[in-house]
Amino acid sequence: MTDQTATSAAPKGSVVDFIVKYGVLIVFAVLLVTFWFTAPGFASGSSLISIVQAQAAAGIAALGMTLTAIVGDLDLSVGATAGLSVTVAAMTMIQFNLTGGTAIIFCLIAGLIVGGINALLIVALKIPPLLATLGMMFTVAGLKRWLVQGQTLSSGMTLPDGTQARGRFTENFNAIDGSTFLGLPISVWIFAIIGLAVWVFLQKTRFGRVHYAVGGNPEAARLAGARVNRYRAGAYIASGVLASIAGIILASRIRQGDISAGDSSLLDAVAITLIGFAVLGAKRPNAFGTIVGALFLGTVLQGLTQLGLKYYTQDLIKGGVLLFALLMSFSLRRRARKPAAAAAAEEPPPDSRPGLSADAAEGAR
Amino acid sequence: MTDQTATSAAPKGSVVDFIVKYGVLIVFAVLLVTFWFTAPGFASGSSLISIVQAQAAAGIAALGMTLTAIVGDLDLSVGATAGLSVTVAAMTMIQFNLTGGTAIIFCLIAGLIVGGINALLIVALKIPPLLATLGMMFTVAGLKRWLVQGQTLSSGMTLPDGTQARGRFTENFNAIDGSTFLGLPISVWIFAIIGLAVWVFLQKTRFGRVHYAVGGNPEAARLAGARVNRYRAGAYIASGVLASIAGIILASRIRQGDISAGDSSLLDAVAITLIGFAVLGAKRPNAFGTIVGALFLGTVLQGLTQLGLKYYTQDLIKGGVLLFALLMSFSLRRRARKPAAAAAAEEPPPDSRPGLSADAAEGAR
Amino acid sequence: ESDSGGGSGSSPAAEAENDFTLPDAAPDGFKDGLRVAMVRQSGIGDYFEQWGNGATAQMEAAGVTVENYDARGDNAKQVQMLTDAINSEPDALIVGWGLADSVNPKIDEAIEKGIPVVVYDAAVTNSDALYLSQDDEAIATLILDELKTQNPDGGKIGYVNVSGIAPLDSRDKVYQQFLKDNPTFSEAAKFGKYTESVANDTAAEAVATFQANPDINIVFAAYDELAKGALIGLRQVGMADKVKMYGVDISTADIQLMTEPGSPWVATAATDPANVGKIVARAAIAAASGVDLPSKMTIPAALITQQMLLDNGVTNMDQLRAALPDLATPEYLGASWIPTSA
Amino acid sequence: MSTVLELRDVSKSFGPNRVLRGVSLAIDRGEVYALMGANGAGKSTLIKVLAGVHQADSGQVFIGGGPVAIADPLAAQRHGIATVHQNPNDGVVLDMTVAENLALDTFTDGRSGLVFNRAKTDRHAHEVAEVLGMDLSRSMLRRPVRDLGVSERQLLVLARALSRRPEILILDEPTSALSSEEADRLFDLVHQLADDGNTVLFVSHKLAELDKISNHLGVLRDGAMQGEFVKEAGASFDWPGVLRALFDRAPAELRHAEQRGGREVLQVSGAQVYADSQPLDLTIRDGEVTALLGLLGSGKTELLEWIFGAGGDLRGTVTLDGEPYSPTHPGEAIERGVYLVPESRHEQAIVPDWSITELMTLPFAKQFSSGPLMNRRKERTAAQGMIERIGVVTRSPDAPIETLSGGNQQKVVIGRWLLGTPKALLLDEPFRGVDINARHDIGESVRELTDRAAVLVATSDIDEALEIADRIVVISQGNIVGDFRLAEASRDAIFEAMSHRPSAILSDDAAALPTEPGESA
Ligand SMILES: Nc1ncnc2c1ncn2[C@@H]1O[C@H](COP(=O)(O)OP(=O)(O)OP(=O)(O)O)[C@@H](O)[C@H]1O
Ligand SMILES: Nc1ncnc2c1ncn2[C@@H]1O[C@H](COP(=O)(O)OP(=O)(O)OP(=O)(O)O)[C@@H](O)[C@H]1O
Ligand SMILES: [Mg+2]
Ligand SMILES: [Mg+2]
Repeated sequence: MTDQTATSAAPKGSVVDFIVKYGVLIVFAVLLVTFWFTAPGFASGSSLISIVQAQAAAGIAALGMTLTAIVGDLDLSVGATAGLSVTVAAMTMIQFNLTGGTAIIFCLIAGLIVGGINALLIVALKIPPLLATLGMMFTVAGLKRWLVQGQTLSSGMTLPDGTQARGRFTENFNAIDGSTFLGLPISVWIFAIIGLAVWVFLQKTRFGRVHYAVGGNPEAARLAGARVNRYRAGAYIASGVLASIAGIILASRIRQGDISAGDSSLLDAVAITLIGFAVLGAKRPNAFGTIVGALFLGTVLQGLTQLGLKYYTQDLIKGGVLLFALLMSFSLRRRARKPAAAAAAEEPPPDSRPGLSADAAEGAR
Repeated sequence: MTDQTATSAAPKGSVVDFIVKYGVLIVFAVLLVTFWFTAPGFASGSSLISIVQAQAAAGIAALGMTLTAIVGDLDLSVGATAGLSVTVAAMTMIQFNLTGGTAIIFCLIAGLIVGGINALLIVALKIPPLLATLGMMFTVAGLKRWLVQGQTLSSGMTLPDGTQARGRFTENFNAIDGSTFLGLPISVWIFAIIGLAVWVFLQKTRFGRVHYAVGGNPEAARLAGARVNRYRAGAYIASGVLASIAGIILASRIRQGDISAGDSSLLDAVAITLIGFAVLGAKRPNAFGTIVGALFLGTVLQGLTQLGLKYYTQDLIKGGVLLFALLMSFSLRRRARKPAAAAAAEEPPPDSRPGLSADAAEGAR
Repeated sequence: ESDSGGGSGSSPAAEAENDFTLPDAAPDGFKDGLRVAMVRQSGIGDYFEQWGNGATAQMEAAGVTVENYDARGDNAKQVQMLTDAINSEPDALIVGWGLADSVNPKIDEAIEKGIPVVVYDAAVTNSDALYLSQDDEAIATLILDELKTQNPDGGKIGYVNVSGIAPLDSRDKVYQQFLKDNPTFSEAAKFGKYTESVANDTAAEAVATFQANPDINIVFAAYDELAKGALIGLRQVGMADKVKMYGVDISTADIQLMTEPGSPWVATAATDPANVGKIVARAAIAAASGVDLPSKMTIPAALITQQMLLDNGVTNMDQLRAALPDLATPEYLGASWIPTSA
Repeated sequence: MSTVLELRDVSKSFGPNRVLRGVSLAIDRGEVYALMGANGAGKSTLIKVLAGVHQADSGQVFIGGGPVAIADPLAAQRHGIATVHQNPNDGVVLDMTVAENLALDTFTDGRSGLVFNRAKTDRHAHEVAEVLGMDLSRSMLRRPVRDLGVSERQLLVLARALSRRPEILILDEPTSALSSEEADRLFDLVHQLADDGNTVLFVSHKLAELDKISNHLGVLRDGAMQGEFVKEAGASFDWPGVLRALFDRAPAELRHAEQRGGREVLQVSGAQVYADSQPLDLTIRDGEVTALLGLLGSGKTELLEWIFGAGGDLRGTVTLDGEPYSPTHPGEAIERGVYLVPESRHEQAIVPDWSITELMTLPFAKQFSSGPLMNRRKERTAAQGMIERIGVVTRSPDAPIETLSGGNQQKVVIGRWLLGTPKALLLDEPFRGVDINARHDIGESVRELTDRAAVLVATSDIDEALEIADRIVVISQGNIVGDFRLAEASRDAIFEAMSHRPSAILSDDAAALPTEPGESA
């Protein structure tokens, strides 16, 4: 759908339209090439792979956030949920000395529960999505620390009850981020598969179309016979589960408990999702854009690090690049004039999302 | 206006309506009383004052965020801007050895510039507010650290150019958070005055009326003669300036160029603003709600600390309280009838804000 | 020092060999174009900035190229960066802080690839790596002894610390023991908040806590960002004059706070982060040059009192180094063939 | 003939507001049942009950003789009911393409298979579009509906409803946004459906089209049936009777004496509406009402919005009372006394959740404030006065605007300009979805205004024009093609002039319903 509507922004084939559509991708390509020739160590397959690997967790969380952003609003609880699942994994394997498989199941259940509560709050209890997930963010972040009394669970440590933690992260669990399959880390495979799945779901299935319809105009979708609430609830539950998967990847990377894990994932996921708005001139959340956004961000970070820039210089540049990408895809639209009828009947979808408010702004001078 | 329309949510005088309207305030009152009798040291004027003082910075930032949330979207750059102004204050007084007055002026200018750029990006360049301010957040955060090479500026330190920083935070600058006037810290006075000003502006002046119109339906406001873009730009500029004032208070509290200052203000401000939605059943950003939200959060924090709860327990409870307040004000609305068109032709304001998307949700069930 | 959250796992069995010295003559391995990758988990506060600057300065002085990776407190990112660093095949690898179980697999991997590793303040298990650390037990003991001598007849302590962060946890152990051994001292309250801006957020808690416990007359803060927060709290509730504060770590910023008129911060135990960074750097250079290093060394800490700062008119780190020679230790892992930086 | 749809004693209240008070009616197979009612009579509510949007508080619905419970829109569909609601925007997703909007129902239909690529979507879209005989270019299929006009949106929704070949089709004021020729195409299809033995419930305010389409008419007033009327095909309903039933009083005199215009207030010269149209000159006097008559897309809105400083640049010049006048923003126009009542109330005039008072005083906030502070009492009294003057039906000036029915909302939107000091008042389609009585009330207050200001009414309905205007200017394709005094204005002459443009998305080949039920799915 995104690629279908993109063309509407400007007269077909115009330069403006081209840039609106490919702006981000072009910047991305330019950056890749630049780093390839300037950043020491960047020009290698392993380096490119580790870009994807680095973004796998945040990217998966962002994919969940994308699903919610379409039908509701950004899910602010993904970071906390990822962190929770790191803690759950650590408790399962280190504190209770259970297998990696069990840990994975517990993590997924944790994500399912958080997502379910979000869905309950938003769909059944009618709390505005942004508020509900913000509340859950605080609660889950608190819960995750409370579970371990703010301690870092690591094998051999003395537990609050005085006993010693016997267990440790199992080999097969560590393998998730540690081992490769066909030359690619398993975590990268997971990211790729989930990304593909979400993309197919949104772009190629009728459920995906309905999902967008529900986001675009719940009333219309409902009158067309869509079970609006199921889609909204589904999105938040999926987001919770995806966040917990992101947490599993983080855990298998950290290989022990870490109370601060996941905290940084939230802003990354938000940035990734929002960059996705600008990809292919979609101006709405979309799977392809989110995936590109993840790689885009990862490339910038990796390249700048390998150029030896200080973290604060990186933040500066990261922000600049983000703004630049935005300018390319949103600011050029003005010249593309809408037909008057559009102006006459201008009106946003009931559930207009942040990224879309630009249209409304355009309506009024 | 908010308090006027709140009644429309439910038949006048019904219990539901009462709770919808006063839910948060009731919880707030209950908490105050509970802490008053249970938390050691809470039951004292000085304790209450320090609640306000602790929230002054975040509260002022949240007031700016409220202005932007009405006509656009949450301003995500307030935290970074506050931090920037801490750094600017430190550089002015410590590095360049200038007076506190100069520092304040420079801080305000910094805020003005950031706000101006936000306004430019959003109004002139048509970037969706949330995206634009997110980009600015990264950029400004980077800039702030870059200015001081990630070091805390403190008098006596050796500057990059090898010379020694001679200056120090001046007495009158430190007085902002350090000294009291009529028994109240000056920072509290600043918060009170700004809060009052924003409230009067939004609720009592014709400009505030138009401001809400611009947020409610930009096109309708424009066709009623409102200079929509001026209001949108004004909001973001004001937000930048208010954030810098928040930064000034932080600076005079920390008395050093703490680079991490302000980073945590963002989420606090967001929480405060969103809690504000629920106050008096406004369901939209509003000054009074934001002020209550600030005190509400501060009280919870202070009370729990004095009850000796660890900070990870506090997050848990903070989140719970937030969710509870939300439930009270949003979930009870179902029984309360919505006005005709709201249900018939479900169409929230073109520029609908996160908090309002609940309406859309309700339209489709 | 800091957060970081180092590995609380069993720290190396090996005994510290602090008398180890480098060969007088430059080994053949010491040539131009050496590359050292420095991967820090790092954290919030000045300590890390000074530490990094010290290390970088020392290596550049010796003509070594530094590849700087800074995970800014994100453990997962640090692991990722270690992967990148190892891929770039440096002549030596510095690992600063980090969770034991997170970094150890990577350290082993590096050593298998023949990259010598110098670890600072992360519980390393591989005895082929050099484990350097400031001795947190020693630091805590040092400052608590001072606390005891300055308050012979005990007192009520406001304890500022957060759990889950290795160096802070090990200091906590010492503190808990101290409470057991000295019944005249009692803990009135514990607080401290670890967020993006520690000082400011801890301040709010400090205010609340001091109002709840006005009888506190001693404050012990486990690292300087926490100390800053407590200081703001004391100032705001006006208890600064009747409370003595003891902290850990030192920086120009801390010196200023300690020497402010009427500052309750009377003593701190610390190593000079820049100096520590330099030591780690020298170790890395030696390792890169093929010197065989021991598997554990600890860096001594010094006690810095408010009195001493005021007497010597110390206003910044440089002056402190001059006034307190123990802080700078050029001989420690130093050698004629390693040019030192200013 | 057997009864297909029957309502027995259906009631529905919204809070204190009893909207439906025991409505009963029965519709036979193959019948087109016309439902009339003043604004706020409860027509849309009745329809929403049938469509499963609202649940009746009491009463029963029978379909094919059996009692049914219509819990939600899906249930309604399962009973073979297809509904086109009053507001076309309830039926479309603005940010999805025309193709996707046409195919919306198939997306929610399990039988249509899981995978949906563009080709498949387009195929379904075409099947649906053919029903109304739309020819859709690829680029049209790709346009987001946001870029379409109200009428085009309405056509999409109609096509979707018709393509289902519902046994019971419900249309709520479907023609209010359509051009006459688009409407005719709709009537053909409705007749086809009925002839095939299906049933249609048709809501409208337009007498002429009800004569065309239906032989059985029910009148709803204040939520109760006020009587039913039957006529022979081709004949005409007993309108005086109907209107008496509509508003328990005889309707006001439709015709009025022509007034001669006075001063030239607004002079437009050299304005070019569309790239392919001629520059046009237009002079508007006070003392008379000028109607700008043209089909959808003839450029009325463009012209009005430009004069108001709200639209694009038509590269012409305007003088106001002889003075040069070129507003760059509506604000300037308002300061100069030029006011516009925009075309689509909901998107362009109403601020959600606002009270009548606040909405009325918005453009003149300054005059209702002392210094910067709003004067609540002053604005409330002013609003109260205006509510009485133009006869808005509401419980109080503080009532949220959305609790009013369409017609009353329109009165508020027009009345607020009378709070100012108008030199020229421009109204774009002021009578859309407004019942006859409200139309008269509005017409009167507008005509009263002519002694102080010039009035220009843009409309696409010739009857509206004849009813309100003293002078009728006909516009087509952005060109002025006729200028009549009311006296000399004959329908034929006007129709002649209005030579309509082909609708943006209707092709000329005749419409055809799918022969197989649900074929399009
Ligand atoms: N969801 C609702 N909540 C409260 N009141 C409502 C609601 N929907 C309709 N009403 C009220 O019910 C009455 C009838 O509304 P309805 O839309 O059915 O009238 P109508 O006959 O369709 O008028 P119009 O011809 O203008 O469309 C109006 O007074 C309206 O204010
Ligand atoms: N000749 C033309 N060239 C370009 N666009 C046209 C032309 N004719 C009509 N349109 C389009 O038709 C749509 C309707 O235009 P507009 O709203 O001004 O017509 P109108 O006379 O106001 O009709 P209505 O007010 O009944 O919708 C607009 O999108 C306009 O751009
Ligand atoms: Mg209706
Ligand atoms: Mg028009």
